[in-house]
Amino acid sequence: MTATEYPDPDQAVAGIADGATVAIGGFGSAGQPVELIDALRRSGPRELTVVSNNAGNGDFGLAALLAAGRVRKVICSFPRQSDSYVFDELYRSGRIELEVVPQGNLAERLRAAGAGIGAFFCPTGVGTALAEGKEQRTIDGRDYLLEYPIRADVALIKAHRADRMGNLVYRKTARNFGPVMATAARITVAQVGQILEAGAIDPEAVVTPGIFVDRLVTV
Amino acid sequence: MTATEYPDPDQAVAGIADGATVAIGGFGSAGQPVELIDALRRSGPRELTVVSNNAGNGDFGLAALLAAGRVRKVICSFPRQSDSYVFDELYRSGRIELEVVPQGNLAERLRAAGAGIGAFFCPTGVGTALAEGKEQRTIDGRDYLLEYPIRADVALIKAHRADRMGNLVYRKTARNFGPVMATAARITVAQVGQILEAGAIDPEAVVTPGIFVDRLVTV
Amino acid sequence: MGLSKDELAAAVARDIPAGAYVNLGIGQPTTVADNLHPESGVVLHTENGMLGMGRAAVGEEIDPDLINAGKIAVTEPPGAAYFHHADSFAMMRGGHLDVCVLGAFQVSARGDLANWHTGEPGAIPAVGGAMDLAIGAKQVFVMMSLFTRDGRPKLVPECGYPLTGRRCVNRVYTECAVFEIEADGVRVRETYGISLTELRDRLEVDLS
Amino acid sequence: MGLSKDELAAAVARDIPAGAYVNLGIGQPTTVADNLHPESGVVLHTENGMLGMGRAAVGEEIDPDLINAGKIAVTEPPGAAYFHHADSFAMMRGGHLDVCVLGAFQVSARGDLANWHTGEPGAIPAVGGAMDLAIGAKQVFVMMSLFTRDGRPKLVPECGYPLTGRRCVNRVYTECAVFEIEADGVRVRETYGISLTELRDRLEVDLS
Repeated sequence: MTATEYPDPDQAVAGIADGATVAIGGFGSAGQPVELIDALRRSGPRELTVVSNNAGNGDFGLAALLAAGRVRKVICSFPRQSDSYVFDELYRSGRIELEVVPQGNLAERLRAAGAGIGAFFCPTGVGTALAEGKEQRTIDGRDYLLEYPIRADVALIKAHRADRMGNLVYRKTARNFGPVMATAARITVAQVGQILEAGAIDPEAVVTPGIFVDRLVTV
Repeated sequence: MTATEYPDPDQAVAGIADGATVAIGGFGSAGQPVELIDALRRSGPRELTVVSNNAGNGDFGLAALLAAGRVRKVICSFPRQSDSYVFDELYRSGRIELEVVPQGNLAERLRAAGAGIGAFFCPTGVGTALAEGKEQRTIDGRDYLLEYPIRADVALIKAHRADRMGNLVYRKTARNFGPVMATAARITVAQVGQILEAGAIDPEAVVTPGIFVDRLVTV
Repeated sequence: MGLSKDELAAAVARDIPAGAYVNLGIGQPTTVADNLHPESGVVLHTENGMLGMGRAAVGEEIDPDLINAGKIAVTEPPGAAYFHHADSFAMMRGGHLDVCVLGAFQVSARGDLANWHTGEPGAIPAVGGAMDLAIGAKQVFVMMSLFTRDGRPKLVPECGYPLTGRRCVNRVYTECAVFEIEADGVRVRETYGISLTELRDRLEVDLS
Repeated sequence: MGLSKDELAAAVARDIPAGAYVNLGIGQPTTVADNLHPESGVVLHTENGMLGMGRAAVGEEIDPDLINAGKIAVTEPPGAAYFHHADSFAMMRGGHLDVCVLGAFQVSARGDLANWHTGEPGAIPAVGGAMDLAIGAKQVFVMMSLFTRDGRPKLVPECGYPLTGRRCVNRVYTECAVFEIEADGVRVRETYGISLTELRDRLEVDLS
């Protein structure tokens, strides 16, 4: 169904249940939907599984959500950063679960969820510790591991602009995971700088077509 | 390696060997790289396998290549059209081989080739005649068939404009298979209306980044 | 008695929710578009790479680069978006379309669909996007005449023609009746100028 | 004796062919960029979604939406292109990059790479794009010191650290020598201020 505009982030994230899997866009701070994450933290669901490339920077946005004790598990490629002290402390004290996924698999598994792919054979990680427990197969002389989709209940993403059809464009490398996460979630919430009239975004330059966007909010 | 500009289509398609697999863009006539196909026909390789959505219209472009007896096999989703008489005649007289692939599988198998995916489980075609001989698996209660990549030696595609970095933009629904075929081929040849200076295409609106384009020619 | 083709298209259009993303198959399903009111906000998908597809183009609007899946020239209303074929079919196969409307040779009581191939020896097989459409949308509506020209039913216990997809049809619109394909059987939702008894007589399918 | 870090970066840069598409890993490999001449036409890929990445941004050029994989602000030269993460890693994993330059804890004589995890009990695992980079590029160059601070070799018969990728390294650049990892063993291409005999003494790997 076409996207609905919400007056503020709190209303845009309403209804996310305890235990939900939430995909959160961003690569470090670039593209991180901080206002939506803050609203999610205020709205109070617990025991969340967060799918995101990193596990929070400093004490804002995703890090603040972790600090508030709302997250049971993080699925990410790179939790450890110079300023990931909130996650580090939770992890070392055994208060958060971590699933480390190679960055390309994270992106491709989200894409697979959005594209109806049941599983795919991928060359990344063969012969490494991350191959443990995975089905391996040799195809045309090359070894692959079988990887499964990552589906999310909700995706929180940040885009540059939307039009009223929900079509999105992003800004530079802040695009990163937003477009794939939008396809992988049952409900995609996008915070944008501006919502324009239909027709104001060049149809050739749309990155996320409106079909993948359920809720829009200007921040 | 960055794209090379060629003075004419004949030089742009030089060196395609007998027996090559050639992916040819287009959906019907939209996006069909007619000038490149004509040059390929003039250059003379035989026993080609052509991967394309259709099997030619009228007696130009792809249909003319078939009529010239250069194609051993067509891999496509929809050979039969109101004006596909060249293919129809070759097929009925047993002079061309046909592999029918559902359109979504054609696109996704080309994408898989470009993305390094060894194979993928896909829901299309389960329980149909096109499932014969394919590995089937139930994942999370849904049935899937295992599909393999389609790799091409050469892709011939048509885009609207290029810049000197090889970045491409397309025009409306003529985009169709061009972007995925460009990723699936060892050598991608793009015919474009215009080659612009680097920087003349908005980096946010590039559809095919130059890394997927080897040869460029203005027609 | 029975619905005309136009009335049938209108009946399908009435059941498409406001704001839905919809793919209309080639042929008769295309006529549903003419019965959708712009204020319903229904967004049309065409698998050759466009969302927000407009009506058939006329005169100077015709642009060979802007066509639908049936290769008919169409228009680009404000708010459209273009994408490549893999993205377009990912959209479809990933279950993002709300409704897909397809024609059919036959539909079985279990919702199996046969609409791509007559299976005749001389026929050139051509599947196009039919199998992807059949399994992709949240709801698959079939639009067809209930009987062949020589009077044989097309809603059948088992499809005789080669299948396009298994258990994928949710609803069948015909000139005589609308059928819901449910887990426990076929339910007649509406009839047009024919009684349920008469339908039961003419079909070999259990109807409730 | 031996190459300085700057000289090592310059040595790697000299071996990158004109017009190549290249990904430079986080840390030391990044310094290769400063040694690439613009006229070589080398195009840099950053896995967070950009081709044609420019140099580090300074002053008012700094834009938090325009960063590299190390989360350092960079610039956008003419001819750049942005794409999303799945497309970016498809590009890498599909074998489209000509060269990838990575740092390493260890490289084995067979070309196994260990650069993502020390395996220490307290360490928080974080793989990022390392495993994708290791298997994706047509050629993988490693840039590292040949010995640890306490003098143990990092080019080894078998990696002791957890692997990033198997048999994926083609060439190893160190301050002492450049090594080619070939199907039949390790070949020393160049030495810097050290003799082949001395290298053989200090490494447990057969060298030719």
